[in-house]
Amino acid sequence: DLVVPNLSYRTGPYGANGTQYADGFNDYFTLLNERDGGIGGEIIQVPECETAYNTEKGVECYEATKDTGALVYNPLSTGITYQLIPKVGVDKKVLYTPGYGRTSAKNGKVFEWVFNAPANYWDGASVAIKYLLEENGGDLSGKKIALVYHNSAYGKEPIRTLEELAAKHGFELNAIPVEAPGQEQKSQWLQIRRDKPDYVLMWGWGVMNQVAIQEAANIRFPMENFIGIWWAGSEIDVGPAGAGADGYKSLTFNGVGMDYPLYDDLKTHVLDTGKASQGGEHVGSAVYSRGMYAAVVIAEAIRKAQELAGTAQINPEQLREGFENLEISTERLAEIGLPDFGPEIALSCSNHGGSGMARIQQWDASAKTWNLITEFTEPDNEVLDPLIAADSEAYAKEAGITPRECN
Amino acid sequence: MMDQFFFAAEVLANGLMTGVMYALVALGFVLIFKASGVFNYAQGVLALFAALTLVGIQQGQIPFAHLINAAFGTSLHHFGWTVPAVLAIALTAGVMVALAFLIEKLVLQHLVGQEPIILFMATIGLAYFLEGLGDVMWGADIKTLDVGLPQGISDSIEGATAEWFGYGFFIDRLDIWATVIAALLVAALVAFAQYTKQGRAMRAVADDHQAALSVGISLRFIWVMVWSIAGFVALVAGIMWGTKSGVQFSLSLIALKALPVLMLGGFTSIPGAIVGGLIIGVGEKLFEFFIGPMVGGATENWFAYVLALIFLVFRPQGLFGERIIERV
Amino acid sequence: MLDKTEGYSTADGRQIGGVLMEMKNITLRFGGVVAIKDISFDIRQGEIRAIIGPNGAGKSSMLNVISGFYHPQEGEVWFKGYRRGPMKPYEVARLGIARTFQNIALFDGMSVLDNIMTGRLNRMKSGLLSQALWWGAAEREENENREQVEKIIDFLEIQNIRKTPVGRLPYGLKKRVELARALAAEPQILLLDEPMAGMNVEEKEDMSRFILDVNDEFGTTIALIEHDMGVVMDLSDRVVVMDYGRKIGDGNPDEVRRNQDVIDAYLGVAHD
Amino acid sequence: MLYREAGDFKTTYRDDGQTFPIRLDRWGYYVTLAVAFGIIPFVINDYWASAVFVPFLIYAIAALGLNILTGYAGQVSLGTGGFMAVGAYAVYKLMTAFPDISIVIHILLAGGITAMVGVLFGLPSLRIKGFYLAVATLAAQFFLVWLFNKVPWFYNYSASGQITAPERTILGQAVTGPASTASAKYLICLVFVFALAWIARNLTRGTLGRKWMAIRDMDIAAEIIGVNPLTAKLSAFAVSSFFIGIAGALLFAVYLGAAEVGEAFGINKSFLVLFMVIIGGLGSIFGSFAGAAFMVMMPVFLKNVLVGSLGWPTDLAAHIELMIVGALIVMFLIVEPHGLARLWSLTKEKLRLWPFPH
Amino acid sequence: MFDADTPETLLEVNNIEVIYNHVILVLKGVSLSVPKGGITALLGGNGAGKTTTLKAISNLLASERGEVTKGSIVYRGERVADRNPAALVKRGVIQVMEGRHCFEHLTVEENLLTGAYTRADGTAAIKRDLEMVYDYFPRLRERRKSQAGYTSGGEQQMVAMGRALMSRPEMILLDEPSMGLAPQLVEQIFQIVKAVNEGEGVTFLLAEQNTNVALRYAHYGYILENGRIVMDGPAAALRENPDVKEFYLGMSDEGRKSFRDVRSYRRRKRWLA
Ligand SMILES: Nc1ncnc2c1ncn2[C@@H]1O[C@H](COP(=O)(O)OP(=O)(O)OP(=O)(O)O)[C@@H](O)[C@H]1O
Ligand SMILES: Nc1ncnc2c1ncn2[C@@H]1O[C@H](COP(=O)(O)OP(=O)(O)OP(=O)(O)O)[C@@H](O)[C@H]1O
Ligand SMILES: [Mg+2]
Ligand SMILES: [Mg+2]
Repeated sequence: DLVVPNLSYRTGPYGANGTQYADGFNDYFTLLNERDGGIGGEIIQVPECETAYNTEKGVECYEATKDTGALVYNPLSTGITYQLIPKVGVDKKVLYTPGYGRTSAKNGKVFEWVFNAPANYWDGASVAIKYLLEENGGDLSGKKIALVYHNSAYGKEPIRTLEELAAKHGFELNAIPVEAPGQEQKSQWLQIRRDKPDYVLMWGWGVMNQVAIQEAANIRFPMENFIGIWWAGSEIDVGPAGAGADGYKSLTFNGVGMDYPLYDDLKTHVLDTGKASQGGEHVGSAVYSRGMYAAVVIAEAIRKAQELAGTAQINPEQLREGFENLEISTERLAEIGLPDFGPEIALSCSNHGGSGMARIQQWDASAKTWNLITEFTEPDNEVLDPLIAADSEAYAKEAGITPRECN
Repeated sequence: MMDQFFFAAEVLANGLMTGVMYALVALGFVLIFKASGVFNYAQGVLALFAALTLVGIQQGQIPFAHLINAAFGTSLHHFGWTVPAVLAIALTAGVMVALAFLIEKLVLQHLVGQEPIILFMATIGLAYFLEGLGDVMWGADIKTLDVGLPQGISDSIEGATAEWFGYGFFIDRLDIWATVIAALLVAALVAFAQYTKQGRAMRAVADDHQAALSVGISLRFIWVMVWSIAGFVALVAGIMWGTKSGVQFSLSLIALKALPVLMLGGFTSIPGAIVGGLIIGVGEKLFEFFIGPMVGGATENWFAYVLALIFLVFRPQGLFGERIIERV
Repeated sequence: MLDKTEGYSTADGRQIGGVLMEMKNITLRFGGVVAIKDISFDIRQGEIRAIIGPNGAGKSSMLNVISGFYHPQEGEVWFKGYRRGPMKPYEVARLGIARTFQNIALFDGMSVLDNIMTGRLNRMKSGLLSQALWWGAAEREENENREQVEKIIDFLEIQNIRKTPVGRLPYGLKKRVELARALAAEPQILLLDEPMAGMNVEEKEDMSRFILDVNDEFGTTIALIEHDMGVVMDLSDRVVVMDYGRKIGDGNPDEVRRNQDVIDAYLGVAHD
Repeated sequence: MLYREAGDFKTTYRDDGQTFPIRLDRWGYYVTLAVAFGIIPFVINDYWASAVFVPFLIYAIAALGLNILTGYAGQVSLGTGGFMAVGAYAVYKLMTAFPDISIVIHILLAGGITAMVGVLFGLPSLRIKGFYLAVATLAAQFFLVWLFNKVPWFYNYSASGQITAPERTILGQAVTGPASTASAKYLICLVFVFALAWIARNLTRGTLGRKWMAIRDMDIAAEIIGVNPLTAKLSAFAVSSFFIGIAGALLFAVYLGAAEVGEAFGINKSFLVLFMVIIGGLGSIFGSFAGAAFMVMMPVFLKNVLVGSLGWPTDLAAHIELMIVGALIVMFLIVEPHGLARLWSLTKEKLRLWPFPH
Repeated sequence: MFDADTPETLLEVNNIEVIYNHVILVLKGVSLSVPKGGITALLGGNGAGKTTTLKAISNLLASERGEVTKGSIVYRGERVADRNPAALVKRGVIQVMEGRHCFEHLTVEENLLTGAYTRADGTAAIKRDLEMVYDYFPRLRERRKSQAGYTSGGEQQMVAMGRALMSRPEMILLDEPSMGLAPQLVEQIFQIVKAVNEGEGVTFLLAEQNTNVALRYAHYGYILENGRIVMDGPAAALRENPDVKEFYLGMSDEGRKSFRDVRSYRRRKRWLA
């Protein structure tokens, strides 16, 4: 058996989001086990451990599971990720943090054990700006962009990138923090009403998203000029605002809806047999899909690792190799039953973050669906690469790591 | 220049409305504190629990579905009916009374005469319990609450102000409703506490449990009554906040916004809760709006407390709180 | 330079010294309530001075003025020939004024011993570090003061309850512990607010004995409020009588006993 | 003889002031020490260290600190999380600014810095009392968290505002950073706990402790018998914050290794430590330990039982765990409002009377 | 009206034992009976257990972590243990607690009104009784609007008494009513007790340290020492008992002795060891 612990959170302030993610993650592995008998003949065990989005509990979960043969961790929390980064280096476990965590972990030379493909926050910021550039015929100069962010490590992540991009493209950035949990945002949105930015970006999580979208509707901010990061792009986020949320956009790096062949398999093997995590209530939601996508990538890395190692029963080191040589092509995705579900991924020793491609989805309030409105777009690596290099070097220095050579 | 003025006025107006929303939560605290000297930390959770129950009843959710499913392998979730809002509110109020009864029976009764801090801790324990119970009963999903309260910007106010001042004020209709309801609640509660026999008994209980017992006031009755009222106030707060941001865990954290309100208004004063709410609402909004951007923003959490603290240094019992009797 | 005037000698032959403390035209108001109205009197070195009067007359308030807890709107307090400026209660305590309270004010969470030790706090000077490490001054001081406290414990015959938390004690013993705490400070003036309330005769006798012994053996000046006329008349050297915040009588017990105002306002019947 | 003081006569005041007047207690204490220093370090593994022992020891320090303030001096504080953050950020800045100086000194300095901040936020206690003070201390909690989140200097301008503890060694053993071993972490915490508990004991049995308790039990009377409330309260804030600062420093540097202020030192931390103090017993050193042990171990225990043994779904287990924790807290308060420490001493009292019921 | 010869028993305390905190045994088998319409005094030194007895009767021990572990208390044929304190007040037993226990933040008048909490006979009657209490204690009328917390000790005692009277009880348990009162007032309080007892037939059980006054007004007395009843009898007989005279009334053969003289001897005779 192969062990892939699921450090989930189904309670606490972010429990509603965490639940859906964890369900998607579980269900995909259940599907593999049920349909294919695991990967390469090895059943995948997904022991779940509740972290409540709390770093101490996260660490406890990690320690409790790490000696059970765990291969890879995906804690869905930037805070817990920061705790685990130094630990996985010592314990030799893979840490996979798609779309969250420490951005500069993209640099595989410094962060040997950490992977954050297909995209990270800086990619997200850059893709959003790129989208806006396109909307504006390639010119953002003189425009005002506000960033409404969760006042935490997570929310602060994009600021540096956006500042660089502002300098490059000549727009004006105004960062507005919202104290967690973000139940009350009147003054922030009145500021936005006063400053009249052309666009608003949002790095939010939990209730903050819902309130922000509602407040934006209240001040009649045009929803189509309001773009959230992928963590601010789920059905729960737009729900309370009702019709007011129509037209709201968000980034995503995975497909939405249930129009994928894989869901047929999922239905036959998991849903209908009653094996779905939590009764399958959330199947097909945006966050569920993202959890499932994380499982897909991990499963693919396991396959690759088995292939390279020549054995089905791999260890974390071999899985790491698998990740570093991971390639998920368009064809492969289609084969899995998820055509065009995610960007192509090709990782290497030095690149642990993939291409960083993401796309934009838009909420249709009457149909209650997310629609994909752009193709996968590449970030502006010209800006990002130096930032990543600088940040990872700083970390290497602080932690006393000598970056390894990659060839 | 004029614009700045209007913005300030708008922030002020919105601050007042927010303050009312805070006050709604603070009111529940005040009631219980007045009646039992208990600093009821669970008030926020009570609001969450009330809102969860309301939504659950309204949408015909099966309580404890998840637990039953886990135990028996079933996959229940809804009864398949929906309950009209008014009826659901009435039923929820009933649940809150039952809850008050249970709390008295299982917790308070056994803690008669204990020090305030012990009672305070007990309410935190209660908060944990209710938080877990709410989740187990109704699930941890985010739920949308709609009891038919209007939401969104009031067009008539915007129109009217635009006509008068050339600047349309944005006021949320939900906030207007909250203000009206809060005003009614406060008036009713003040009258109750000050001029009725039960109100007097309630204040007597707060002063001295034993003496209250000795003159024949039934602590149980008073407590069940007060907790029921507080449960009802929590329900109102839960409806308002739940309509605004969906019913979910963070709703319980509004208790933390009510605390500075309470401190400023005085723990024992019902009007204080409103006045405190207004001052805090306006203060934190204006500060965040004008000073916030200079210091990096997100000041609201601490500013409310610091503001209250400054008031307290001059009036240690809050604006309207009862004088702290110091005698030897 | 204590004596403003020479002292006097009492009936049983004790020599009373000069004026130790003098209250001059004290007026104390709480909002509309006038608790003390223009009262003057003095307390002499070594005497037992009683303050009596009906309930609500302002007796306790007067003690509170003396111990610096209330600050009178008008009037002056003179101590040892100096005018006392506005002082915080703890500064007053350091001058050598200790007291007991009408509604017992012991520290309920502490043992009898610790309560009494608090009376000696102002004599203990060891620094934070020494205390933290329990080394040198701290330990030495603790043991020295403990010895003094044990003497008081012996004196008041409360050895057997030394380690009991005071919350558990019956009323009468609490009063005794309070007295012990006040004595531990080795005060120059001891203020007692109804030390014998709630006691039966036997206990009052004990208490009287303690008060007399303190006065005698340590030469402590005592001001006491009491409603038991037997006690007041037997123990005190001079008595101030208050009514509605005013002073209506001042003199030795015999004079007071016969004062018609006092009889009307307070005693009801002439006490024998 | 079990549990008898009789036959244990004290001949000096010094003996009488002993910490463990009963022989059996004294032995228990020595045995505990022997196990803690002599056995556990050799058998401890990562899981036990990070799930149980290290957090227990660190929270015991915090609980001792809060107990000094709340249990001994009677000033209820909900600012513990904020003060722990001060300790954490202080030690982070010191560690990164002076890498060559011993981490022990850094931790002590961090305690000292926290003490100063504590005194500052303790000033309102001179006017404000009871729950008003408790709520007022939340001002410290929220302000400090905001400050550390907002001012980049505190987190050395890192992109996300997270702080990460670099590796530091004592006698060649890494005690912070990823390479530190379970027993090294455990031992450094244990040493601090031991020393601080001893200091707490000394302070609370002497003059200062009596001043604190006097202020706690009746502040007016205390002032009238000569306790200066200013120095008494502020010294309580200082000492308490010193302890809490050290706990914060250890929590960050030794236990977590990386921290984000709002998450690691939020209001929940304040409540958690207050819980420990109350469940354990206000005004009791032993209670601080008992409370910390209870609050650290119970969730772990429940989780292991509910998920590990009974195999419940994690979310259900987590929700029910909340209910159980809540119910247990209420139950404990009902059974013995004065905490585990009192429960223990009552048991001893009964033992002493044994076999006679009264 | 009290008929001393064939009294109807209102309250029976049978051999009760009270333990605090599960360990401290305070009452060790106390029995007493209170006749209807009488004034019964419970005397005894500090810590004898008077307060505890009264609290056991009015069922207030629970909030002090005390419990009656043996024996029974029967009021009008009902065991009080089955009733909560509030119900007992409704049934006519009210206690004036030691140490006054006023509601500090309520005004004097509001304090008095809480006494009428259990009454259902209309505001007019309550108003009348309020006037009655003010007539008994004119000082309270003057201070009716002040917060009770700011009144003097004696005033608070009056409030507590008045509050009990307001409930129109059948039986009043008085715990040290004279404590801290001026001599005139002590007499007055007992006069009131007597008046209420005779005029309205209210039964009193009072715990007192002031043995002298208590025995002058009571019909019957019990002496409690160390948690046991050591003596009981009609008040007049107790007053004449030489031991009572010496220890409780402070009289020696030559009449009252001066407190100044007590220091010359140390008497430590105790009733029981
Ligand atoms: N802090 C205060 N605020 C308001 N009024 C006060 C205060 N302290 C005392 N008083 C009032 O002042 C008057 C005198 O009170 P004080 O306590 O001095 O009386 P007393 O002579 O000691 O009476 P007793 O013998 O009953 O104890 C009382 O009417 C009391 O209500
Ligand atoms: N809550 C309590 N916990 C523990 N012991 C108590 C408690 N209350 C009273 N006691 C003890 O019970 C005994 C009897 O106390 P009680 O108050 O009944 O005496 P009393 O006769 O009323 O004395 P007093 O005349 O001093 O009021 C005392 O020894 C006291 O220490
Ligand atoms: Mg007085
Ligand atoms: Mg008594």
